[in-house]
Amino acid sequence: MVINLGGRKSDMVLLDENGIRCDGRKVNETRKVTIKAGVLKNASGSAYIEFGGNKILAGVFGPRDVHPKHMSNPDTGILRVRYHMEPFSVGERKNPAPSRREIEISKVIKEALEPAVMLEKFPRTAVDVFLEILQADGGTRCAALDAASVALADAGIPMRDLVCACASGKAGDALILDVNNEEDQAGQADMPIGYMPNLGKITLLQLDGVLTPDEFNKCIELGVEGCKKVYEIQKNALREKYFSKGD
Amino acid sequence: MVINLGGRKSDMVLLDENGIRCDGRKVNETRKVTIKAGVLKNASGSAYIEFGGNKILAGVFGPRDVHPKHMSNPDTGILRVRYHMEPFSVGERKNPAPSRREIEISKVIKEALEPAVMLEKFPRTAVDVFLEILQADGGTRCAALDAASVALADAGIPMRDLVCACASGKAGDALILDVNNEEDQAGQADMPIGYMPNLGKITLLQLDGVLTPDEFNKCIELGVEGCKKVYEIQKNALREKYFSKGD
Amino acid sequence: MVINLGGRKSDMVLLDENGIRCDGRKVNETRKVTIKAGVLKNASGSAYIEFGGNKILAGVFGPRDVHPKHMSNPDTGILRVRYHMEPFSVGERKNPAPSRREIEISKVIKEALEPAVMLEKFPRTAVDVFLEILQADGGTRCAALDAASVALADAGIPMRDLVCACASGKAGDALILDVNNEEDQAGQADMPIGYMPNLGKITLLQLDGVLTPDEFNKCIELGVEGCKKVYEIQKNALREKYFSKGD
Amino acid sequence: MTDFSIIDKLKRSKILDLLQEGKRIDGRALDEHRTLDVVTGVIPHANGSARVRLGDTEVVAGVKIQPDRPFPDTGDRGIFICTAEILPLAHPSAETGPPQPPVIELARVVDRGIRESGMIDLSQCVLEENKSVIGIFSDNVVTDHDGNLFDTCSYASVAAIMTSKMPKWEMKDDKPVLVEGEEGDTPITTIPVSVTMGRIGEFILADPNIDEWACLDARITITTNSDGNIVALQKGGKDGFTYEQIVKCSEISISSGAKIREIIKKAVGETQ
Amino acid sequence: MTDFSIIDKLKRSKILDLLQEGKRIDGRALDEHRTLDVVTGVIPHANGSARVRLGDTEVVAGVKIQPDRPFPDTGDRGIFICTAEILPLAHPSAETGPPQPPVIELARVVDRGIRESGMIDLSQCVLEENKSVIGIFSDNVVTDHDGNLFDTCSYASVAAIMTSKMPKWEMKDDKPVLVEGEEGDTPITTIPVSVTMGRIGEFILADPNIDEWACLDARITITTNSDGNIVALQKGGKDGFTYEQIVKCSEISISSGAKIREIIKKAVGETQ
Amino acid sequence: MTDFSIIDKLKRSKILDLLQEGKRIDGRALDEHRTLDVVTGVIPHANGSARVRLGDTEVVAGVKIQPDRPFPDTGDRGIFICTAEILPLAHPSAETGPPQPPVIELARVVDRGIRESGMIDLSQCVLEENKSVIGIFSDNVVTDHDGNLFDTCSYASVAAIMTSKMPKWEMKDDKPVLVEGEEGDTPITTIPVSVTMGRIGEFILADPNIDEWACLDARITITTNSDGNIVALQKGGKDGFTYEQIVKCSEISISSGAKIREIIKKAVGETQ
Repeated sequence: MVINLGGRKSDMVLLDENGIRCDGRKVNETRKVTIKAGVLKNASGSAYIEFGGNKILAGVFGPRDVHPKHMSNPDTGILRVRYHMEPFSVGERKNPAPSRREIEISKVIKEALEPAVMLEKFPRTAVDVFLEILQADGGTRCAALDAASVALADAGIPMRDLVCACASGKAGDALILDVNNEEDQAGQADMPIGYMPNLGKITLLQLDGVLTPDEFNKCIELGVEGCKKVYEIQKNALREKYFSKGD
Repeated sequence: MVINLGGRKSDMVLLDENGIRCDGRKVNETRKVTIKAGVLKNASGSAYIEFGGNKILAGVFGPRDVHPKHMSNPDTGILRVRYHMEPFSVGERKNPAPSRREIEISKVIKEALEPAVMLEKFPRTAVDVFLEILQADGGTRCAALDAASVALADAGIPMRDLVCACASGKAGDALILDVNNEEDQAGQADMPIGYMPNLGKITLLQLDGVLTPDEFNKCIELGVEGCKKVYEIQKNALREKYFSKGD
Repeated sequence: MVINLGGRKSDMVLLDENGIRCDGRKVNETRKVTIKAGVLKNASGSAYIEFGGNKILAGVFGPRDVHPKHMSNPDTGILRVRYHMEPFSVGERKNPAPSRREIEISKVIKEALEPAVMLEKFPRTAVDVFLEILQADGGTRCAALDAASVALADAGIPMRDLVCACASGKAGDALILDVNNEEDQAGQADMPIGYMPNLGKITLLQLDGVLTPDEFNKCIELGVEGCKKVYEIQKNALREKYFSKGD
Repeated sequence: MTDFSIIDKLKRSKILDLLQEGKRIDGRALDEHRTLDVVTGVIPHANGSARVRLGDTEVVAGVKIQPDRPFPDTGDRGIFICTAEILPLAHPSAETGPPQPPVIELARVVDRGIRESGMIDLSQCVLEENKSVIGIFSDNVVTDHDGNLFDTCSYASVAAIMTSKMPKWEMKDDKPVLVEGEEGDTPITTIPVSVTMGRIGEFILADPNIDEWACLDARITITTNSDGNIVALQKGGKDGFTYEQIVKCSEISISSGAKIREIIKKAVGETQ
Repeated sequence: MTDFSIIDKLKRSKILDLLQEGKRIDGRALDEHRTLDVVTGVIPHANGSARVRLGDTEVVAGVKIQPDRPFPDTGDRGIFICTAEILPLAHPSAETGPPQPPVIELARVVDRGIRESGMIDLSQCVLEENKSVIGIFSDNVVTDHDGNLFDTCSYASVAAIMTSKMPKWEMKDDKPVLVEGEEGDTPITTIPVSVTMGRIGEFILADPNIDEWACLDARITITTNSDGNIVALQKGGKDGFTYEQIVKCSEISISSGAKIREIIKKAVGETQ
Repeated sequence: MTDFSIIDKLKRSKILDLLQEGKRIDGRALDEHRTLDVVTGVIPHANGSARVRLGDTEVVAGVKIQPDRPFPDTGDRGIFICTAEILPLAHPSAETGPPQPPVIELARVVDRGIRESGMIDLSQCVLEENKSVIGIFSDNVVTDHDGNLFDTCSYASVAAIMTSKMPKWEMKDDKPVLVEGEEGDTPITTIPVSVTMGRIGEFILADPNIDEWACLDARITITTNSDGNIVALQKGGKDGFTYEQIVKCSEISISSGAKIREIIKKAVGETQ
């Protein structure tokens, strides 16, 4: 069956005859991920992630007072998230004004983190998460969400679980894990996933592209596997900061 | 005498040798007007008007609290009016940002409605009138004002009178009633009038174009006649909503 | 020694063989300066300055209440300064939106005036200084600062001293006083100076261009001399307003 | 886990009680949309238009088709842009002023559902490659807000696009010039249908109305094309879904989407 | 019927008492403007300029003339744009920041009065049809605000335009190039004069000052051209006018307009 | 004369006490900068980049080089623009939203220091005169704020520019087309170094940290070039300087500037 490719172009060879992707990875392989916790002096918590070519800094402040006061909630704390790209983070210099894309991603990441953060312990206050994309290379929202979780934990904010994130998708007619920039641009589908392993909950999920129902189910399963791999790296980053000194 | 045509061009034939206008009307004839009251579920009051090719929705909320509070008036209620064109309402797609023209028309319509609304009965509150131009075809401000009056009455806001509105003007050297889009663009004068028949007061009046003093007086008289015709249609719309069910 | 000219072009003859500048002045001569105090009815204090081709109006309001209140300071008054160019003040019509340049100059002038104004006498209030550039001809920030001082004094605001201002700079390899528009565009250096003669304090100082350390020191000395000449004209303007009627 | 106002908490407890008896507050089945009413051609001056009521939520969509410059990296395709605005008369809580994040998300989700389905063949919308292309703007305005704006806007835009007529332009002196009196159909390849569902506790509700919407734990919008494949998805809300819940939602989106696609096709056919 | 602050109510009662004796607070006749002082050429770097005082209201207008692209639908005419701004030093109540509706109305009414009169023959302001035209920008800034900004801005712009000199440009390589040293008169066809009147109770007052302005029931601005015809009108304020009152206002606008036109002509001639 | 908050007053008195004993709170000499750490090439996708830490203040600068249209009056030179932004994660007091005056001043002072030095030979950045030039954008983002952003941003941009590689473009059909695989050095003529000093009472402190910064009477930033000449200066703060104090500052800026220039050169050389 020929699948309608939807609104996408696909004239680039994204998968060779041996099932190897344009950056040399296998279909179920993620790019290299390194995370470092506690990289900033002034933020209450922080983390730096390199996820393939993505380079992202996360900083957390709070719980702190909310101004103006009527924005606060007497029953619970609120979470505020800003996802922001530096002008030099993408191919052509990005206009510094916040784009509608950045505003939407900020909202989506906020909603992915909310189930994990015990905001009810901090009524009337706000926890602010600032995500700075220093270099973008496909999959920034997942990588930013990964860094945000670690920075929240580094800030000592009580959490039910870390949220780990990784995209799956489809390119060259194969389901693939961790979609890179070329695969996002020229591939068939991109599905970013955010996941809380202990609670088994998917808290971020988006899809652009065309998938059959069967592919859809498999794609989620593949993405969740990727999330779990990132989860180990997140935990190591926190272990490294808090226990390595005691070695 | 040749009259200075002012800033306007007039190379289109707007009136034929039989005194018939470009859309088939006689000089003192209005376009077809239909008004329906109470068309929206959520608004306190609403009306939909078709005035020739104009299609306009009016919605009213209030009296309701004013935020921020210092904008309220302890002696009287305040009226707020927003005239707004949809992107698809005009020939070339309209930029969604509010134009200076829309801001001025909002003010002019607000001041046309204020003498009719008994705002002094609702100190510290606001009555909001939202006018949405779904399709524009010359004379939107008059048609919007007509719909606003009916929506205010439908919301049960106490009023001294309905404000009815219709433009008069000049095209093809003749004074004409209810200026359409072509006549506004290529004609000699356009004079929107808003009128309260019971009190005999003109509450909206603007003029663009060139008129002799004598034409000026006749043009107002002609416009007021048009307003009175619209007034009957407004009253019918309210009757239809509030008494037709009891038939 | 050939000096690196920095980011500037200098192909215009700004100084002839007799040491005469492009507008006929000698190197240590200022343009004609006239100041009139008390030129506006509504402002608490005002001044109009013509400094060469610069035409600038200064108006002062206050001390007055600050809105919103949290912007006020319980320990002292605050000074607010707006430097603003009219659309017709420069060669090509200026876009009316405030430019980053205007915002920076407003801040620099504010900080130049603060040491002179006894703000501690008016806690919780604001003194507003509005500087309107009607015509710009090189050196507007100095001329605006000169007018601001006179307008503040005209408003009866207690001051430690007047701030007087004049630029010095370098053009045609000579150090020059009071840099005009051509010299600013095509010269080698421009150094605006604001000075309080009684206290011997330099409160505004900027430099664009290239100067050797020795030239730098001489340039400041030259500029301070210019400031002192302007100071006399400022005092005369105030004398004229407050004592001429008693003649 | 999620937090709501007192009123919303009471609403939620009432709605949950009913759900445990297998009922919704307005009597619908859990996977049932409200009555869908589609009228096309309501803005004759636009190139295509529709007024859609889904229960008491109403949206007017207008399509404008006009020459435009292509995006720098896609000079071989036309432009498609879909917007959404909640008019202040749609609800007492609606605000004027710059669009807030929820409205930006609404517009972008509706846009992506249509764009990613490849509904319009944009390769047929080129006047001169890299220079001049046809731009198709579908603007949605919400006139009455009773919940689930995602689907209502999506259906309105899809109906407006399906009934739109595309004018003809010719390039003359490097500029597009309108060929009067000639127009063709907009090149449609598939009909995308979005289905929005909410989760309250363990229950998945299709097309939540405004009262249900106020107390959702999480929501999901899944768009399918005429082939029954999934072309776009957006999860929202303060909590998550299990894998099983998402698979269930995808199944509802395919079955309900097919029914709604037939309603839209019928409505569009009737007025064409 | 209209509402005012306590201070304005006291002012209004005082003003009304005087009016009933046939007097205004500053001693003028009801249809009399304040003293009008027009000085042109005050901004030598601009192409035309004027400073106008009407009583204690003062406005500076500067005209800039420069090549521009024509509006898409009027490629055979130059561009004329007139703006107005109340500088914050003009009055303690004046505000910085984006223009509020009253200032937008002010600018648009002043602009339309001049534009609709056809004062400038814009068909003579074309460098190359549909490509390059001459733009004429008249920017008004209010420096002292004592009421009736409509007329003061209008007179300032009219005087600045009448004394403006138009540079010459030639098209070279598709671009307008300035011809140094050559300039001509701006093509003027008529002199529009606006007359603003306010109603307090039954009384019509020409050129209300700021105290009268604060307690008007309604106001009207009528612009006439050199032929004594009416070219633009704007009603404002919280109440209306009867037909008879408007006819009376139109008569005042013609008679007072003629007198003011002579003052402007004289002032302009003296400095030319 | 200047006013501070209670906390800042206590800080100031503590700092002044130490200064009278010849000491700074962090043990530095009065004319000594904090430790400067420069790493280049941190953003491989940019044309040049650097991460600079000055004490605990950290800035990342990225340089983008791309074709642009020249400014109308300088068609024979490329474009250089330098910006600065304090990211909200840099300090609890940092704000999102439009830049406030202090950040605008920061960006403009850093920009002018580099621009006025003529660091980049912009006459070598022209593709076709008056039509197409090379634009060089150096964007600084502050990631940790511990005082003296002026110098930290300046060093970051200078290091990023020094290590930037310039792609090649050829004009084809009036448009610049990238020549793949070819790039050259950005044409550098001199290395500008800014030195920021603050005054507290009679004491002049180089590179004030955030605690010192909060209680300065006045500050001054002086930029020198490789020849040891002064190319830009900005005084800031609520009070002034005497002539003697300024001369002293200029001497520090030359001597400290020379040392810092060597550190930057070494850091840049190591990674090149």
